[in-house]
Amino acid sequence: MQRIGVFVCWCGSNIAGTVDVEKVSEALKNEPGVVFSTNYQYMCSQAGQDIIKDAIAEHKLTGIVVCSCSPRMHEATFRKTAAAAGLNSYMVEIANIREQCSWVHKDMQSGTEKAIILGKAAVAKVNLNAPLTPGESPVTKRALVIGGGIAGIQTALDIAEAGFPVDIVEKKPTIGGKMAQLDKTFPTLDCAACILTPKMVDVAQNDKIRIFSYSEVEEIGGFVGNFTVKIKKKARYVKEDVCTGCGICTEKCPQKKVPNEFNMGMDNRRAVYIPFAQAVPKVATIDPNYCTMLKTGKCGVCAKVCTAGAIDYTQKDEIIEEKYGAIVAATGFNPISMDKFDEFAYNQSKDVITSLEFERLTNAAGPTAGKLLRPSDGKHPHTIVFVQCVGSRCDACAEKGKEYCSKICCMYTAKHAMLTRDKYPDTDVYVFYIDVRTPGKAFDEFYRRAVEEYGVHYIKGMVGKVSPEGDKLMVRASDLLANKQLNIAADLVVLAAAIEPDKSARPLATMLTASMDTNDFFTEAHPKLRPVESPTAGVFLSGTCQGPKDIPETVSQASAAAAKVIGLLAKDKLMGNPCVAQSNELMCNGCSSCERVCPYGAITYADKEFRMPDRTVAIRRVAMVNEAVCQGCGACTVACPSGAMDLKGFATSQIIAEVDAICK
Amino acid sequence: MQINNEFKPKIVAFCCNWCSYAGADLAGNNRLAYPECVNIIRVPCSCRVNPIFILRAFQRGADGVIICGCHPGDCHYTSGNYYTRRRMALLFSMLNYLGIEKERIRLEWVSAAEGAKFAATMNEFTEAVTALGENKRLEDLRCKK
Amino acid sequence: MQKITCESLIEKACELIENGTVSRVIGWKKGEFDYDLTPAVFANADEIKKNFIYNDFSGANFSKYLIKETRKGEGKVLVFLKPCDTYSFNQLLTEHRFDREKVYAVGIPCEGMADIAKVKAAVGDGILKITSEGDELIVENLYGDVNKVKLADVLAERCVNCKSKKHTAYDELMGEDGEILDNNRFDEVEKLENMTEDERFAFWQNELSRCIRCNACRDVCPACTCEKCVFDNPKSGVENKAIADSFEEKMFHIIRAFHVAGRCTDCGECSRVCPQNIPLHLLNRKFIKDINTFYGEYQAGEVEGSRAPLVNYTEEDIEPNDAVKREE
Amino acid sequence: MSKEMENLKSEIIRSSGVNPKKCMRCGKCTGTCPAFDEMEYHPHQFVYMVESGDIEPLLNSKSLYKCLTCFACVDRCPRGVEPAKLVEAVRLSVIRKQGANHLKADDIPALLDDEMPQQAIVSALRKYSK
Repeated sequence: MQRIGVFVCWCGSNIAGTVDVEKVSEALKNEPGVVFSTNYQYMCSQAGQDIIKDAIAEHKLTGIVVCSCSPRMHEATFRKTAAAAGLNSYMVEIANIREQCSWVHKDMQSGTEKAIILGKAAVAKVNLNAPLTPGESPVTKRALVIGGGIAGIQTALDIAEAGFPVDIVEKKPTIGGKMAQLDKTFPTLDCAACILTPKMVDVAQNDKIRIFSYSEVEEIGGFVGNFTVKIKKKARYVKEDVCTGCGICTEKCPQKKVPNEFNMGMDNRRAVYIPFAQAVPKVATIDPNYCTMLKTGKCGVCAKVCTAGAIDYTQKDEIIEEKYGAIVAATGFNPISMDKFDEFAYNQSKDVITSLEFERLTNAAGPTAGKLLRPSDGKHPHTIVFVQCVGSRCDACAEKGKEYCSKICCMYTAKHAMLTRDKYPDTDVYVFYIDVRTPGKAFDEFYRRAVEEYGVHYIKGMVGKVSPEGDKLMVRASDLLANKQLNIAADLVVLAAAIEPDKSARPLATMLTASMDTNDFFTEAHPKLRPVESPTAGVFLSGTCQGPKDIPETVSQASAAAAKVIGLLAKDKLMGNPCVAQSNELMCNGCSSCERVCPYGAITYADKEFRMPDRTVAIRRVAMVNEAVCQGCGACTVACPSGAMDLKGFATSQIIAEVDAICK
Repeated sequence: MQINNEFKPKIVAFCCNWCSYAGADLAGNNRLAYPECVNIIRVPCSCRVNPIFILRAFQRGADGVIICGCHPGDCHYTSGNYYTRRRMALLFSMLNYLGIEKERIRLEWVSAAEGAKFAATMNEFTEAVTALGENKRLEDLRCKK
Repeated sequence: MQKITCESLIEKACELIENGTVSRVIGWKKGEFDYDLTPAVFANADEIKKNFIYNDFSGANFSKYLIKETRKGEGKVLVFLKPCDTYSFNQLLTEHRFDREKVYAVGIPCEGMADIAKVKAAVGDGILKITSEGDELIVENLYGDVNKVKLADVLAERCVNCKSKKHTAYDELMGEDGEILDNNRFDEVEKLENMTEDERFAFWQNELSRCIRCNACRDVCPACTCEKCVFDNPKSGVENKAIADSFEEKMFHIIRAFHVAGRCTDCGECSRVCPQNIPLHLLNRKFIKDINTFYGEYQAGEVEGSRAPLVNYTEEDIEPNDAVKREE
Repeated sequence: MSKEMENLKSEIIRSSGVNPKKCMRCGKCTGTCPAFDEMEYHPHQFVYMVESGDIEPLLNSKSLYKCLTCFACVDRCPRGVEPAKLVEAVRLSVIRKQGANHLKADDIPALLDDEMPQQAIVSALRKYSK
């Protein structure tokens, strides 16, 4: 039997004004288990807390009920008070007689009656409380960042800065991601490479950061603080630690006809390649799909020219297993495929390009060495049409494109238009828009400059059709404000293709048991208050894998994710919430209902041996709760048909005791 | 004055800790009155509410039971209230099928910001239950004192 | 179509036990009368030849027996599954309730089972012997009368409204497989839904007040396979053995039906075994009907591993308050 | 909006199955319309005018009969609004009201010329005759 103390707070006149506190403490004295009951003006004050502490010692209390304000206000306070007096913090229950009684009722008599009922319910619950100890689990002080774009780079740098080791897994041969492919960045127009590559070098030189380039995550197990991850290092047929990145092999390789993905396939690279000059790690990679040596066993030119002896045609995929305390998803985005948008003639004409291709066309390291030339004939285009919202803001039922706004297109299109007019004032630039969306620091000013200073023709309306005619592209579009249909003979059409999460995100989310929305963007733990955390503890989100973002936003989210990771890794032990689910093995059916409703993947199953009544041994599948992962929602307790699942702190018996006390 | 003879129902309200309980607190902060007969039981999430609790409350003499949770999509635990919604849809429909007055049981989504909605809901629900009178169909006579 | 006879099943069971495929056979054994067959486990061919019975009253669904039986001893268990039984079989597999490797399932076609209450209603009580001849039952009684009654006229309710003659799981099939059938199993539910609240209450008050809390419905139910039932657990808040007054049995039946909601295959065993003839299947079917209308057609046990509607959701599910409203 | 227009609007929306509220006013339909020059009101205007209940001018406009029913707007609309179906529905409401037969099969040979596409003849007959 518990020895319960009841402490009724007046809260000045906040409670005492509508509730007869004397009567309440008197009435609760007679409840089962109650050995002490008192009231005081301000229970949360030092003096009030001392009353509680003294009573715990004097009356050897095993549980206390504080009738006061909302537990959301002072539950933590009174738990600390109890702990200071040597009582388990979870032996404290609060009866909310202020917010849910004295403040909403006017009549003293009925207010007092209700306060007594609420007090009785709390007493009934405490009678069934058991001391709870938060589970502790150690923290592996190493973080994993999946994706080596600007988001992953920034997150890794910030974590390393705080002194924790970080690994970056990047599926491409180099880190840098999409930002490395960009020419200039809005709205300041500084060169992307100039601000990105120093960061890439920082990453390479930081002894806390390891880069697993040309690698993919194969398997993730464990939970917050204790993830075990298998990383597949794909064979690049070049010894990473031996290769000096001199690039001789990439010049001598006889296989010259490999589409260069870094330049969006607008020129060719060799079968052995370094994606771009500032690649990190600056190590060559042999593309097994094109290498003659790997395909037919005849060639071997690169091995002959390599003075360092780095080429190794026998290299195999390697699996590395590592433990991590936290994982950051930074898998980034891709422009969507234009295959379904026949009306823009993307697949018919080389001169219809996406914006990312346009970036490469204007980049000094691109296929045209920075000169804006048409891909088809290398001529300078005089009329350029930019089409916005291609595949963004589409109806869900339309089956092509995405429902969301891709967010970055308005600004980069303004940038492209402006830069084109700046470099080639003889060019006519048209931008067809539905809305121009420029919320952001110095964004609208930027767009207005494109219109006012650079004379870009912004036309409200959408392009309906692009048809190649001779060496021109006939663009038929509407000008909604003039209620006119326009026919423009363009030399180049640039499509602002919608962006979508990288294809690797979905399988990764499954491995992480992290949730995703219907568009395959990772879901955040709370859309406003926890935007860089996944609902799965220990998993954080950085960059466009969570939603469309521009670079500044990505970087700030990357740093925010890093801050969260640092906060986690700084702890030696993780104290869990002790109010977690608990499975009673004897009653568990092993039916998996609980597992299916658990949003956190906290439930696993094991085959256990049970002695049967006839002394034989039977093996049964039973559920086990990982207390470090469980957040204590209780969905499993109701899904469980046998009632084997219970929730500590909100046990079935406790809630029923409250129901009974109220309904009595 | 007939107030003393007037039927006063007993109402149990299950409120999720993160939204509806906070909404109830906000109603308190704003001094938005609702009847004394509403007694709140705090649960971590509306998905913790087992149909057994509801039936137990009726059995023990509650005249109305209301379950409050975060709005769909806003669950602190991401999906808890979606399960609640399915469970309660089936339970409510079953009780109705058995001839239990459907006004006795209700589910409302109340966010932490909706103090006014909480108070209004409780007023409205109490009124509806009062109009029905005592819960006779679900009560266990042995529990009557 | 080949009619499955008692002899053909005995032959199959003996063959499988003798060639070592299985070590035990779950089957039907003669009860006190020809019509109250009892489930039994046979361990050798002699026992099978002596006691195994299969007739128009072999209604018992054996899926549930596999949980306990597969935990015992070595070797496989042979089970005969009628089409409706295979749904329960699959549902139990979905819930990992027994080891599939330890079972040898033989699917048998079924033309429907007789309901003894209907037989008695047709020919009177005092039945001594029932044999089957073609599509007729030949009933002999105490008084020496011999009556004939068509099987079709005395089919159990669940067989009249048979949902499927297609087996969803088996290792071996005797005879031919059937099809999923159109049926009118929700008609009764709809009739009740169309009554007024007071009429419904009166109907169920009348039905459920007969409940004697014998727990037969629970014990036979292939979905009620909990290691420990909430009604036997003092901590659950519903443990109560006695029938005391109007509410207790309602609480029992609501919770029982809720616990199997989305998992109930509508096998009809609960109504078959109820000694008080309470139409318990009407509670289960209400849930099935609601699930079908609210969340899309779902047949528990049709596909192994399918996700039951109550452990699933969509963001656009119906609101509980509307779920009740729409019936007005 | 008058009661009559409101009824007409809901009838048009119902018979076309089009939800004009989904339109985000991008104008792609109009940008794509091959009959633009012939039309007094353009596809995006149909959508907007039906939604705002300004249907009267549409009823009296020749535009109704200029739409080729080529469905380019339906195909390309990013929001799945299907303007051509709306045009069709407005046209139908006119035809139903008047009960007139605007094109008889016998009249067609006189109208034929080499440049007229097959599709236009078929859809014209569908549109103009009862």
